[in-house]
Amino acid sequence: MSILVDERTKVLVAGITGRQGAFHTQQMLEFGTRVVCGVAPGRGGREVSGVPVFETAEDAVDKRGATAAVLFVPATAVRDSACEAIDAGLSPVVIIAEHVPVHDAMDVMAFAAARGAVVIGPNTYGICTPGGKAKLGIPPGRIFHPGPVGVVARSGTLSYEIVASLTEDGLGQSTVVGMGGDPVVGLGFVEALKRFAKDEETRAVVLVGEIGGTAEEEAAEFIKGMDRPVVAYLAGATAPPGRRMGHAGAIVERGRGSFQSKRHALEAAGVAVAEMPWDVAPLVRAALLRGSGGA
Amino acid sequence: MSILVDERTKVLVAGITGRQGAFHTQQMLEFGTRVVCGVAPGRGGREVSGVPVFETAEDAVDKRGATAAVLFVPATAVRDSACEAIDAGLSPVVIIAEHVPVHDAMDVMAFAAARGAVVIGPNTYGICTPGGKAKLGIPPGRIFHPGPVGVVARSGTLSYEIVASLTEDGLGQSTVVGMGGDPVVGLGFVEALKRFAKDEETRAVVLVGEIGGTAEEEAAEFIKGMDRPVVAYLAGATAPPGRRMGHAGAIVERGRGSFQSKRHALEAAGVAVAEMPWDVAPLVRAALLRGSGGA
Amino acid sequence: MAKEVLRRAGVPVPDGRLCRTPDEAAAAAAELGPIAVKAQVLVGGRGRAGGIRIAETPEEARGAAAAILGMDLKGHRVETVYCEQRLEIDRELYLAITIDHSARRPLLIASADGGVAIEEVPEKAIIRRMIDLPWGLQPFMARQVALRLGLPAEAHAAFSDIAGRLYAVFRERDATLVECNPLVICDSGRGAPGRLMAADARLNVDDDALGLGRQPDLPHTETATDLEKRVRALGLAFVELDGDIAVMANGAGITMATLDALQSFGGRPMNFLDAGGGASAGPTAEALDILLSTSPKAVLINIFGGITRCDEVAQAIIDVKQRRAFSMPLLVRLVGTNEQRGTEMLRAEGIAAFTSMREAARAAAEASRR
Amino acid sequence: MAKEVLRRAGVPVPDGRLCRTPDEAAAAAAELGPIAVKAQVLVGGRGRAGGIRIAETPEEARGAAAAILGMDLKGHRVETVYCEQRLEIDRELYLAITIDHSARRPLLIASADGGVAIEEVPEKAIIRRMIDLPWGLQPFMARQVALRLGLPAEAHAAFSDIAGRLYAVFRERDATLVECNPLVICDSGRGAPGRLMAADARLNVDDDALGLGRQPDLPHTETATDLEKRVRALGLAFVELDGDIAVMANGAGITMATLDALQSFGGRPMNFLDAGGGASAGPTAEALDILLSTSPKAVLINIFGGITRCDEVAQAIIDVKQRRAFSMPLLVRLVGTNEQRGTEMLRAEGIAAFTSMREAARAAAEASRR
Repeated sequence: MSILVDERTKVLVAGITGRQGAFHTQQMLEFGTRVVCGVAPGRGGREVSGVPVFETAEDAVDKRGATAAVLFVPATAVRDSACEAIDAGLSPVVIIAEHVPVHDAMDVMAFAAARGAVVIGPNTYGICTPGGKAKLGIPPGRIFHPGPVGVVARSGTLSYEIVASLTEDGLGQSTVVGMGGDPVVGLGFVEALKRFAKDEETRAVVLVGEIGGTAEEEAAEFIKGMDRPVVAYLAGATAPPGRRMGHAGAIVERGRGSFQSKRHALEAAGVAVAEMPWDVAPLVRAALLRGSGGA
Repeated sequence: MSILVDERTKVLVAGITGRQGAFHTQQMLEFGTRVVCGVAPGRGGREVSGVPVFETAEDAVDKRGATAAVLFVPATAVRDSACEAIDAGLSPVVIIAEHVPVHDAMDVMAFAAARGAVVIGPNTYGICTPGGKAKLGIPPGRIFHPGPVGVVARSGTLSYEIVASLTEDGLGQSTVVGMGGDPVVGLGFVEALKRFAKDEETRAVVLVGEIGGTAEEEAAEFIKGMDRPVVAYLAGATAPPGRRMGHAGAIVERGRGSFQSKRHALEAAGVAVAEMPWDVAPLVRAALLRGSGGA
Repeated sequence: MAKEVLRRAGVPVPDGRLCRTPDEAAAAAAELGPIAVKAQVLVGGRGRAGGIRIAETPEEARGAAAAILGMDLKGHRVETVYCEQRLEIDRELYLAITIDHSARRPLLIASADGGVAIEEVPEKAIIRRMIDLPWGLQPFMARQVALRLGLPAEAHAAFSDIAGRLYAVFRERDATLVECNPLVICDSGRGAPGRLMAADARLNVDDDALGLGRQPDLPHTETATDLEKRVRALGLAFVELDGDIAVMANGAGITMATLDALQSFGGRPMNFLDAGGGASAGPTAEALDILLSTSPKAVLINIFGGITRCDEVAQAIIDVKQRRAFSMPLLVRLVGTNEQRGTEMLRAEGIAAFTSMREAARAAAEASRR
Repeated sequence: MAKEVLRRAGVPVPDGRLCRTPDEAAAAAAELGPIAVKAQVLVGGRGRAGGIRIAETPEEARGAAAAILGMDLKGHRVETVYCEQRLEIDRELYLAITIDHSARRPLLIASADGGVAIEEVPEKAIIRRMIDLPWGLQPFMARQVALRLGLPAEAHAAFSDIAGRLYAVFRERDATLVECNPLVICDSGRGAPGRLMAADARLNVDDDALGLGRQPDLPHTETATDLEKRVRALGLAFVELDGDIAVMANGAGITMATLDALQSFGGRPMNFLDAGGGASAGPTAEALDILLSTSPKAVLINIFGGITRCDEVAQAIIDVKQRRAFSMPLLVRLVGTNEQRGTEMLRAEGIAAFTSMREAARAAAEASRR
């Protein structure tokens, strides 16, 4: 099992003829992903790594039966491309681009909500169900290994760091999903946790958060009712207030979204909060042991 | 039983302080309708026929718990007033005004669809469940009588004519609903028929249609699967093609929406189509007799 | 008019000049190349009536303008001509945005078979794309249509742009129809990839929006007889028919039903007149006044009053009868508040009064045959 | 700037004049009545620094302008003053439209307690109204807010109008915040029912929209040090801190984690530098170049390469080291494609190379203490 994507997911790649799109299509195929079609307006009829390219998502879905999409289009094209994928009935729709204007992101999320589609991102590395099942996005395939740990994260490379340490420690993953680092993103912690909570294979969840916003506090509320153990790591413990730390969301302002607020909320919900990234794997192992002992 | 409105329906009247609004509030109350509040921006705090007036629908619903709305606002105010009622959670929302711009009507219907609200009208006399249960709109209360016949109609006075003849003939009504004469209206024949088909009290349905549009043809499709008898009257048998007959919808153009097309579609669905308005009541009586004989 | 609205909305339309003299037309041709010289009058069918001529050269343009200017077209003298650039048309498409009444939404309609009326295009050659509100026409939808039209990839962006602008006009102008027919691909021969242009256009605007004054710069366009205009000026719906019984009822549906009933008894209505659901005394009297002026063989009034007071309506009818002293049979069906008093008043004045629509219609049909 | 954008969008703002001389200021006061004379410089806190003076009469305005013009405000010489009409303020309200990140929607915020920072307003005095996209702020919503604010009924329409215009600015200008604080009711004393006016305003625009060139007429406003500006010009996220270890990592989250790790080992980072998830050789070298110019006690580079080739990154680092011939300890953690080759290359050049983030952070903290 897994959440959102698996070996049955048939992937449409938007912007497949671009440099990034073409490169990662090859990477996703090598991972084992069923990339069935690409879209690139003005470039229909070509092939990229053997994947046929269409002018529109509608046409691609008609002819190749895609079920999900990953977008390698530039920030300016995200609004239209994401709405096109949603309108074509695809879900999840993974938006890789960074620097997407926040009003465009809000429009996309409203359109997705109206159509019942799941959007991941923007500004995300994507989503991966290890074991050669499905990778929609750009994370390095070698760091993943199938197993019982669900991972949901706001930041990219930090996810890789923690996933790699889980894998090194023999703790494989059910699905790893990057929410994206922007202030307005589609799938959030709570939506991901809800899905992990229903997934039979997932026996523990790692939440990788950071300062800024209130997503971790909202996650803590949900976790209170979860029966699976959750381990968290939060970046930005030492960040000075009022300075933006890269991500649009990573800023502590007016007392909201501070490290302490998040840590307290999560701990109050029974979450083991790791001090450092390398502390995550041991905490997960301990949680799994307790879980199997108790069950 | 009945559809959409009954003795539990708590009615908000928008535009209650206007001439029409005030007059019909009194009429609706005399009918037995539970008119619980009115809305009139700039006139909050007054009373009309003992009904308290509020500045906004939100405030009125908060304080008086209305469940449905009838709008006596002018055409220019319909878009905002209807969206306000829908946003306040009211349903059905009955729009009496005629001459509502069709783009405004489309906006209202889209907003209602997004919120799951039922809109009746615009350009309708409204909806009435006889027996002093609920009248939202302007039809003369004296013509109604409670009973087993559901009535749904496009045109107003023609409805009155037919309802009065049913009542004279001893055939009471479960609910009588006017769709409205505009090309874009909310509740249509099919939505009304679906509700009548599930209503225990309704044992036969009268459909009052007219030339123009394709609403009657769509109704015929639905009626094929209905187990209750339907009697129809269609106005405009002798109307010349290409001339608009009052209602924006009442025009036969390009062969669409002709009398013959509608009559054939309805008859093919097993509907008894009355030649003249005064033929409706005898046909209903015959259908009810067959129905009770067969059941 | 439609083309001018589209041009202002950024839709490419053929270039042109308004000219009042043959010399100006020649100058326009010198500037624009081959042109069509079109009489500027607000009547249809000007092409067939000789109001449009083609001119390849300035000299031909001068001649064409000289022939058209001063011409009488269906009673209108031609004061100006519009000299419009002729396009080298490679393909003619159809593109329109209208309203799907049953879906309650805007609908884009397109076809690769442009240049003819869309009714004549076979169903399978018509592309339909429903547009969700309030989202509107998104660029990807226009690309889908461009693809289904079989446009070359390099024309997709231009098509998208035009479709987006048409949709904006549709919404901002309260339109019930915005139509480019033909939308042409032209000038492909000149080495360029070809331009898209609205060679002809139509814009129908919602009467209710116009009535509320929302499009003050757009004209009301209606084809109505003088009599129809007079009655409509009272705010009543009116259509002239070719029979001999003047008819008035209150409500569009019941008015149609009254016409149907009359004909079922062998009567021939001479008009449709919907006095409105309210049926108050004032407009009823005014409308009756006008109906009487058309010299019908009989007059049938069918009022099913909701809140109307029948005695007031009866009095209004009586007032008209006394003022105009007419002789043709007047048959009135009157139901509503105080209906008994109303019918009594009418009968006292020798007016045939009924409470049954059936009897009133039958009597009117018979009266017209006398 | 914000007030000018609002004024162009039809939001009432106080009248004012830009003046370059004391005489012009006196003329402005003669025209506008009592005014505030404000130094026109792009620095905050000008009020406390003496850059704003009140003038009741033209003579006072002349004096105030003379005092302010030529003044040095935080390093900026005042060349112009803005003479702004003073309002007879009856009530100060707060009205803003911003983004609710967790709801992914616009949010209207209002309060009857205006004129102070919204953070200082008690929670129960704050009115929040979520706005659904793409529907936007509908008039009835503004009326709800006006009612909850306790505005008099005759001010509801004006409030609705202003709220609608603010929302339009918010959407059209890619704003993250449009704020009127205070929104005032003024001049009630003059017999009129009182006017609503944005006495002061703020407009924050989305950096990403600016970055894509969508608001070409709006300035990028950022408070950054010169060094921050230099690094950000490379497209990298950079913040100066007050420690002594220069830090670079690839990704915002891992960069923050690196700072946290350094401090857990007693190290003091002197910056946050996110070289981006891609971590290609070029920008890495350029950023390292700048970091070295700040004379840190140690440099820590933490690269978890996704698709990055570690040998290329190693070569880029080596090139910088050879070119600049620096002496401070350079500690590099490098993981990714060809990581073994990369670490070998670094070690051959005497650079401390790690594959563990923990060890690298610990070593950097230790190196900075030597």
